[in-house]
Amino acid sequence: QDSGDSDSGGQAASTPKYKITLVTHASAGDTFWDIVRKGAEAAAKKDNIELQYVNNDNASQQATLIQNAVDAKVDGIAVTMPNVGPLTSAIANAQAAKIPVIGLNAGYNDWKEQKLIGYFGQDESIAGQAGGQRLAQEGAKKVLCVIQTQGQSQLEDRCKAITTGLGSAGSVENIYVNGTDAAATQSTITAKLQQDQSIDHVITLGAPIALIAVDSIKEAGSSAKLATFDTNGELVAAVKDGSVEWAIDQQPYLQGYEAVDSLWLYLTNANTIGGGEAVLTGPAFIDSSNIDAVSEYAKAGTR
Amino acid sequence: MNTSPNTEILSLRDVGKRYGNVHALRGVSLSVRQGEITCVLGDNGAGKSTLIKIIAGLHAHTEGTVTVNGEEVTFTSPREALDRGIATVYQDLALVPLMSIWRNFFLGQEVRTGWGPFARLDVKHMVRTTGEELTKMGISVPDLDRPVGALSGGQRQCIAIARAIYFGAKVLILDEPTAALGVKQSGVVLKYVAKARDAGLGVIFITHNPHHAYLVGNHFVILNRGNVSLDSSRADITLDRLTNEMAGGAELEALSHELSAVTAATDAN
Amino acid sequence: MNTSPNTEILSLRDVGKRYGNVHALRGVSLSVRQGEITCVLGDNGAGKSTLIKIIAGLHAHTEGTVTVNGEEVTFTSPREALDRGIATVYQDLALVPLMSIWRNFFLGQEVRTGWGPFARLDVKHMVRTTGEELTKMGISVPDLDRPVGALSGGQRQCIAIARAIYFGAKVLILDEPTAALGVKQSGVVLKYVAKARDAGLGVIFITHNPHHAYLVGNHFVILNRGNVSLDSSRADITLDRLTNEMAGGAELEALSHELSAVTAATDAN
Amino acid sequence: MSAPLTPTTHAGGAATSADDRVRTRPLLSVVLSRPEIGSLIGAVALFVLFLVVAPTLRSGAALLTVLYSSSTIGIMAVSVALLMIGGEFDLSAGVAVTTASLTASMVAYQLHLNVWVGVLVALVLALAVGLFNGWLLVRTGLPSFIITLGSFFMLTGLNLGVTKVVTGGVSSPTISDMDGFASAKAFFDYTLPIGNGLRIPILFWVALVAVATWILLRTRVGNWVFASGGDPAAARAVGVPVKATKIGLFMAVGFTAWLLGMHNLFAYSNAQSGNGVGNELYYIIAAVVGGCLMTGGYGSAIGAAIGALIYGVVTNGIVYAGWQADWNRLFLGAMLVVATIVNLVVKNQAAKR
Amino acid sequence: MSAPLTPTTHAGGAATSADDRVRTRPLLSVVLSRPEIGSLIGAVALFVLFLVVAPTLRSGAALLTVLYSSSTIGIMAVSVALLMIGGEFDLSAGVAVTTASLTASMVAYQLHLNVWVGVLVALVLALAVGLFNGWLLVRTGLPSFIITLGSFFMLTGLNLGVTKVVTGGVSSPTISDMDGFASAKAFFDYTLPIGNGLRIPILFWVALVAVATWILLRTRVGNWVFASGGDPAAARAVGVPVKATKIGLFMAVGFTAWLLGMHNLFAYSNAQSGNGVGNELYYIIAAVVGGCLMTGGYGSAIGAAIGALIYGVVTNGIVYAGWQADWNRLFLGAMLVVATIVNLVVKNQAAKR
Ligand SMILES: Nc1ncnc2c1ncn2[C@@H]1O[C@H](COP(=O)(O)OP(=O)(O)OP(=O)(O)O)[C@@H](O)[C@H]1O
Ligand SMILES: Nc1ncnc2c1ncn2[C@@H]1O[C@H](COP(=O)(O)OP(=O)(O)OP(=O)(O)O)[C@@H](O)[C@H]1O
Ligand SMILES: [Mg+2]
Ligand SMILES: [Mg+2]
Repeated sequence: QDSGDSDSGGQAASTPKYKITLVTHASAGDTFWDIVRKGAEAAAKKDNIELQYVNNDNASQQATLIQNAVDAKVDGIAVTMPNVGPLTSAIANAQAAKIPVIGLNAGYNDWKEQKLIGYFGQDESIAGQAGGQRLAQEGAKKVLCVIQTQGQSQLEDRCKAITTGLGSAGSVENIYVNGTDAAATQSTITAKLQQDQSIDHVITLGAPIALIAVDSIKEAGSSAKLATFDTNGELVAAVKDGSVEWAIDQQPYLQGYEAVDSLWLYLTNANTIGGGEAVLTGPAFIDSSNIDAVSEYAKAGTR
Repeated sequence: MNTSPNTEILSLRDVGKRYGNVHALRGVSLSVRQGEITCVLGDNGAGKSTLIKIIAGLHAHTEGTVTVNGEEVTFTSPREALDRGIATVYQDLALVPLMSIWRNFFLGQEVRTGWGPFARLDVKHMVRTTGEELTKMGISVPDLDRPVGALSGGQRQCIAIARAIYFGAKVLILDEPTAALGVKQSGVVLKYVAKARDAGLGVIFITHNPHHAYLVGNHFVILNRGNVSLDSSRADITLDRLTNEMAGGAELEALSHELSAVTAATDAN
Repeated sequence: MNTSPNTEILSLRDVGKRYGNVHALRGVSLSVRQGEITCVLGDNGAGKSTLIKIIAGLHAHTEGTVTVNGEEVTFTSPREALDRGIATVYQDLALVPLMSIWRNFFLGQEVRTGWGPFARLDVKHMVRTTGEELTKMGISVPDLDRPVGALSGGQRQCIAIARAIYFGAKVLILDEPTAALGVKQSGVVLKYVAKARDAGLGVIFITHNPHHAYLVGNHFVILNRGNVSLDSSRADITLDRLTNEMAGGAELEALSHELSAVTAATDAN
Repeated sequence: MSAPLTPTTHAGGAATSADDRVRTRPLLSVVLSRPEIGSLIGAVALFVLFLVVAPTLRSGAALLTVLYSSSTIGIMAVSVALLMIGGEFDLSAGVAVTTASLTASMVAYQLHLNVWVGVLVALVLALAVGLFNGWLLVRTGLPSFIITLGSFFMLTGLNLGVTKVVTGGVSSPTISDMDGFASAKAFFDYTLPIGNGLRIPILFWVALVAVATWILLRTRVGNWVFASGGDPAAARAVGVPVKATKIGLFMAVGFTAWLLGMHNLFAYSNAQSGNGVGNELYYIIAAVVGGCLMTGGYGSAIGAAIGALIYGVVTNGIVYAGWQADWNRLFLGAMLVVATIVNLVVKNQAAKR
Repeated sequence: MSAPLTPTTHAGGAATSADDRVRTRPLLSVVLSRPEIGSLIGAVALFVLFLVVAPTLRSGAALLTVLYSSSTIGIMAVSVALLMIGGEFDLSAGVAVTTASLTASMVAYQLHLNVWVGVLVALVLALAVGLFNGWLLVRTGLPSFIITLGSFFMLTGLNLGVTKVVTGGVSSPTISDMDGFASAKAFFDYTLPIGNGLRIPILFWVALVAVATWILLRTRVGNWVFASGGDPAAARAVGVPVKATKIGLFMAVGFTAWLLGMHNLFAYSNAQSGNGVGNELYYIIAAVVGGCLMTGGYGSAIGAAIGALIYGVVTNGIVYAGWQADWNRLFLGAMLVVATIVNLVVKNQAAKR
């Protein structure tokens, strides 16, 4: 296994140097996307690919980024599609220019219609439902779902799916926090826990938010249990010491790696992966039972 | 109260104005007649500018009544006063510094050409007229496209005066128009004021210079701490008495004596 | 060029100033001596304010030399001029409208009490001093904590003058200080100017009123379109000639004739 | 802080009487003193820079992408610039675009109406938002920053809340199969067969700039806009309807928000309720970079267009140049400052002549 | 738009000579005309509203949460308000906080130094950022909006880029096991054993407000700040060092950014490089809601503190009230406008007396 930015990657492929662009809807400085990117870079290195990583959390700007790649006549484009509308025409332009486009992370419901050559990611509703079911098993009655960017459909979908998964076992309430301000996030979650003492589980939608929620639960004197989507180095430690019960892992490294690698395979050998179906990289649960297996990689920033 | 054969255009009865806890004007009565110049005089802070701002529609009065052509009014905006032919030169100028001279001159009274949605500013006409009017006032402004902010104090004052005179239809109000002006320009302004009077306008002329006032005025009103302390027609008053009343009589005597003593001493140097 | 027994404090040689394409001042030479008043006169836009802004350090001159106490200087900020004892009353006032009267009075020259990091404004002293100085000028300002923006034009002017006189150490520059003032206040200001002169200050006094100028001035400089057109000491000139030179002689004659004709006509009404 | 002087430099300018102190300004210097010329030179400099470092930019397709990307900022920047010249801000401009898209799509979809009905309802609503902002401003005398910040939050909340209530999700339903969609798309999202396809917002943008420039320099209303921003007290004193002018400007922002909102809707077939937040800043940036004074009374529509173009050239240019994504904001910031300094240097040079 | 008058109302106010036109103003009206009183009444009104609708808020713990949340905005709002009174903006204030956190943690971690060394280096850097902003401002005469927008983008880029280069990730490494961490945490993230724990940023905030108020009203520098914002040309003409004052104000923003950055770092043990973006607007909002004039020359530190408190009360109050989260921005916007209208009504009442 290639481990990110270290130069233990061995020999690069001897195929021609392709140019591939990875366009994501990440907001700057998000740990999750950093892992996706590391995976993509590792694959690029192995496959002798010149990778350009670009991101914008605004859908129409994201469309422009795809168009930029088309203009630059790259050899392949990997794209996340949290909101497919604005991206449609840019993707069509790419395909018209005979540039293969592959999907990752977001766009499970749309990638086929957009005629992408493949998709790597998790189905948000499957992941959310799995989370909800697990919460139900653990006896959750009142769950707080913390959304760090108000109005982002991917995040809203997760909370909705948790509701579905939880079924009649309990109820879910959403709360919005300012994801770019740790202190504000902490205060808001604290306030919610103070207001509603019946909340027995908190689920966050990103690893850094989970780490802040740990402090909130402490400060509010609540006994609520905490679970989260996604992982990072610090989160693994939190799972280890029990302050976070479990994390739903969708293996971001794998998403980035596979997207780039599949493009390379397509370009060099016309291969496609998944047999016309999405390749699911999650959900998988990380909890005290399997944490040791991933903690080393999490420290290296690849899990 | 003075009487005159001319028609009364504008009259104030017991008008008062408060700014918060300051009662700047109290029970002021005044009338402006066609073809006459009413001079308003008074110390600094006496309330002269406040008075004219009420007439010009910039501030609303808080007491008393204002009548224009026999109709009682309370102006809520200067536009209303303008529409009744009352044009004003404010002491604090009211020119927009970043706009060009000709745009300032015609601001709010733009001349247009063309029709309907294609009506556009008649720039040529406005630039020409501005140039002509300013030349008549005897000031030299090199480039009418320059922003007013780059002009000297007197030049700005001249634009404001020229504009009011050009647009004044019935009543012309001038608040210390000659304060920043040179001897020559002051003369021109006085001549203009006299001309406006002769053309049948009613004029309110505020000044600190009793000589200027006496040269053109038909009536003289002196404000003192917000009250009218003297209201007299030209026939009933001499320049000396006017000067004395303005400055507070005896006080001034002493001062001018003192001053000439000082100067004499220096001359002896 | 005039000669005088008094020490020269400030002198300008061939000073010029351009604003973009406008050559506002050209080859102006001037000197200010201890205990003397130099009056600068001239039409609107002649360059008087430009001249004093150079001396006050507000604008840098683009040509010529300025010498203070025998040392050549180019002020880059008004602070430098102030530090050499040159205090100025600007025509465009230079008061901060939102600040209170006493804060404006002492702005840039605050009086402090206490020491080190605990040095604080001596508010009591400053309020008292401001009140005293304004009372001396004969204007009544009710509440020294009120913002300057709420005062009348003349009241604001008085504050600026009182401040300059209070802080002026060597040279006092006054740009049309009496323009907005009443007869009484003008008298007070003239008296102050004379006093400052007697206390050994050099004074530059800009005015449009030849009477005021002649009452106190020792030297007279007339600017005309940026050039010095007359430079004469008091002994060499009469009030009439001064007035004539200021206004452009013949032109004024005609005008005043015309005006009195107009007025006579009205008086006959 | 010396404010630049001269809102207008065209036309006559006949001297009142010859004055030997004044040199005629060389044509070059007159041109250089126009408010937008500095930013134009900044834009050209940046463009040349990116032409050199980013070969992709030299293709027609890339130029069209840059233009299109600039136009989506530029359409709003025009009205935001007018508003800024008139002395006010509108922080709700970004979300108002989304409000327009959402309204049109949800009205048409939920009520099963022809799409054009939704489009008209959205227009009325967008104008009403502008009217509300302007009315509250002149009624209360509060700074527009506060007023429009309030309406920014309120619109953001309404966009999300109403969409959620009506559709159960955070995006409006797709309306691409509804009556009138095809014709509306043909208007609001037309692509001219020029080069790789010239998208119609570019034409909207050019037209708006032309109209706004005409209004500013050649109509009475334009005069009022400059005066209302430059010195509202003075403007009011000479009879300019300052309040009406300001309300009108806010409604102009509403109009352009509607226009852009319709383009977005028909280009994307649906609208995301969370979109648009933060874009208001880019509109303001374009206006300010293009030479509008934040304090009002000075600026031009062409300048704002150039500001939008600078934004488009830089953001796309960085991508075309293949620079590391991590650093692109650093480049963006540096270019912004450089472009404005070039602007300033040009102005100073012009003033010296 | 009539600007409120009276930056100061304390002290003497002895009349120069008795004037029968002036009534002494009733004490109530003098109090009501202070710049911050309007927002105080707005804050109290909102607070009472939420006390009624949100029972949870009545507990000490909830009050402390509100105070803490307000303090993290309020600490910055103090210096941002001073800067605004001085006539300038700082859009880089939000990310500068993150820059300080990142610098301290990375310097200490990468160079294996005592954490306090990192803290000091961060202080120097934060002040340098302020100095740079101020220097560029006075040097170029560009509007501060542009200058600090440039530095906002540049700092955002540097935060990301440098962190990535240095640590290989997008967040700084955890420094909780390093030398000096315990003592630094004990200072920057101390919790006083009052009620549920009173966190130290609240005290920092109170202290900053007190110092800023003292400086504004009782020192020479305060006078200069008001003058530099109210009329820079006039201030310069009477010898106020306008440029130095403005540079100093930018450095004050740098100082508070450092203080808050250190609190964040030691409260969360590491720093996320993308954080802080957008917060600059909340600081400006607090200052403006608290009565500072955007055009400069008027305002108070206490007002800004009240503005921050309003923000804290509303954002947390909505949560305590248990209102539907989807609509929270609508409430936020409505409350903002209401608070400011209350402010205005109070001011007008005061002026009438
Ligand atoms: N906006 C205001 N708010 C409060 N007080 C004001 C305001 N404007 C004027 N005043 C006060 O009202 C009084 C009258 O002012 P006004 O400007 O009318 O005087 P004036 O006679 O024009 O004086 P001057 O000859 O100096 O121009 C003064 O005491 C002044 O301080
Ligand atoms: N900032 C500036 N930019 C360009 N031109 C200017 C500027 N300031 C003044 N001028 C021009 O310089 C000339 C002299 O102006 P100045 O203000 O010195 O006149 P002044 O003698 O003081 O006139 P007044 O008696 O009217 O005050 C005028 O023609 C004026 O238009
Ligand atoms: Mg007056
Ligand atoms: Mg002058």
